[in-house]
Amino acid sequence: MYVDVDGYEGPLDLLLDLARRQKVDLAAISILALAEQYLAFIETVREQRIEVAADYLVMAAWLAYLKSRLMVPQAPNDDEPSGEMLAAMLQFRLKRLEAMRRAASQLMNRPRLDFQVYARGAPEPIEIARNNIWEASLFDLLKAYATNRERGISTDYSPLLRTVWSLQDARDILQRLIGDSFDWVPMDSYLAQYLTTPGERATVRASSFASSLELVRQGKIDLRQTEVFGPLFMRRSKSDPR
Amino acid sequence: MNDNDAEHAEVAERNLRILEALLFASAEPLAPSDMAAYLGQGANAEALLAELARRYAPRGVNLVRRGDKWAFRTADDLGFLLRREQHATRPLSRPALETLSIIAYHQPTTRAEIEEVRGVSTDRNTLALLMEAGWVRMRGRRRTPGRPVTYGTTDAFLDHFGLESLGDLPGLEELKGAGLLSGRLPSTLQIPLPFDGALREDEDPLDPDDLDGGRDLEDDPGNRAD
Amino acid sequence: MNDNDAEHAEVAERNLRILEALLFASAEPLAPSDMAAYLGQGANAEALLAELARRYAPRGVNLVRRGDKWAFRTADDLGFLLRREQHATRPLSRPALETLSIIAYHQPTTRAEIEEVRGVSTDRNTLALLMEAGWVRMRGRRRTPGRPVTYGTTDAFLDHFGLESLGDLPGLEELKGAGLLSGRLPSTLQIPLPFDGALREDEDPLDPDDLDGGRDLEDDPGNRAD
Repeated sequence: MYVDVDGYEGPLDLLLDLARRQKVDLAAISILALAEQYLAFIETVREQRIEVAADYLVMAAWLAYLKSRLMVPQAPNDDEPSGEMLAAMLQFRLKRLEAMRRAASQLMNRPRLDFQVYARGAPEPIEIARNNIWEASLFDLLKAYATNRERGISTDYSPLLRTVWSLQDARDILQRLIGDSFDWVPMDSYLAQYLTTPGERATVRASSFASSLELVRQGKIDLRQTEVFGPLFMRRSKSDPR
Repeated sequence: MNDNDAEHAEVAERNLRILEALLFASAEPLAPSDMAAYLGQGANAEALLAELARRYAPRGVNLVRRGDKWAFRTADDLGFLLRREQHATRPLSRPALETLSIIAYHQPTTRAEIEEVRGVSTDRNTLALLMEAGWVRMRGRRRTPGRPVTYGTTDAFLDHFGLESLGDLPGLEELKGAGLLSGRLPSTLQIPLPFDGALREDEDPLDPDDLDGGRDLEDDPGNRAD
Repeated sequence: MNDNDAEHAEVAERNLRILEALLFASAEPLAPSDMAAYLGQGANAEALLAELARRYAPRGVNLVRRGDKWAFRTADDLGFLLRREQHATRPLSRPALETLSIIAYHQPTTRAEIEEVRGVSTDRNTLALLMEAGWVRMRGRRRTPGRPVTYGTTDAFLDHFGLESLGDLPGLEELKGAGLLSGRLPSTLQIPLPFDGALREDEDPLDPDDLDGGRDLEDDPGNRAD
């Protein structure tokens, strides 16, 4: 699923654009300000649109976390990465993406074959002693195989129509299910009736999870996970004024 | 006067370079009038071409006049380098590519299995061609009724396609990731892991007379007197 | 002695003419090994090619090295004269261009690494398109759990972008120096390392040798059995 947010190619691209608007070198950028700008931007977009791609929401949740790590001093026995470390990592990724973009444009500005540089226009056939009379590349070979295997199945196969849970749907359903419950309940219990079809499990879980992060951010629900890969508990937030 | 000469020579050199590039890059012989527009003001295209032809005369490539047009051509005495048509390298045909790729992934595999995957019968020349190219070999015989010949790929195959081992052939997920397989595939579709060893447990070695002549390519396994 | 020198020069001249003819005749770059068979006994193809490149350097057509191969190409500075009006090739999309440069600078690199740098998943057609253009190829597999396919650029990529070797990639040394070609945070950022697995983004360095017996393999012994 890929939803275009104002022509950006993913959250990192959006962050890089926001960073450039700070009009300072990436090395001197304020990651905190950047995180705030990103969260504000996503909020504006969400007000205008129904749905934002999950990539952007995951980044928003991560930046909200980063923000909290940056603002709260690190406890001595806290073995989570420090806010500064997370910020440096983000800065590194932005610099790297920008460097790759610059490299791409430098490459395209080189004297390219058939644009500024030309090969012999009328090559003369010469006999070069090669080991092979036949020419074929690995790509040709793999393409032939893939095409062939796909052709084989097309006759007795009708494409599987996959149900995709939109984030909006997931959010509505979650809010309805959680209702006024202040008890911790595993997410999967709430979703039990939707998880019966194996094909839908992934989308139901993914969309519900992304939506729950958004609900947490808005202070509507609380989320708790006591162990890695353990069940995800959720409840209505006590601070939710609703 | 001396300065003037030097400048003159420099302009002429520049024009000669332009003619060289134009003639080299052109697919067709060019007339002086075709090239005049690219030269500096007042340049004498004919004279420049004559000078260029003089310089290239002793080289391996000559500038030759064809009617009123000019082109670079291999020097006559090096004509032996020119290829005779039957030696041209040709792209492998589609059926051959398909057959080769099926052998690569499904090896050890038999002719009947290749046909099953491809959904069409295999031209007997296709296998012969792949063996002649040195990419496919007979590995052994399957221990099933009819004892069909099993095929596999050769080291020359790995070498040509830049693979270190058969395990480097991308699997299902990677073919999808590279955009070669569409995402909408039934879960039953599987891509085999090619067998890389000498003989699999269901394979016998080839019979002593298997390797002379293409008899094994015959359709009818009943022909084999076991 | 003098006679010997003269004979020597004559042999060299003849070999140079042969190389000229072969390289002029071919539109594709040729490897010294492709041409060696046509040269006299004991000829040093590399030295002859270097001499030929030297002679053609000031001309309108230059002999250039592309990876391990050589080709005649029109001189860079004359491009403006030769610019052809219509190009059959469509311009690359921005994602494709970005993917290409990430592969060029980070090779050998995996699909997951490309996505990590771009921060977005790769459209499944992008890699197929770059491979079809002949600029990107599958190189092999990374020696890490899952053994993902690694991608790299081809000789045709060097030829298209006018690079003698990957070392000529614009800004390569600078990027390396800044640590921007590594998957890890460069130490110049003065951040207390390491942050073990806290961030999934932190991937293995590109040199496969670094990974032999590396921490990543030990972290999860279950993955070792493949």
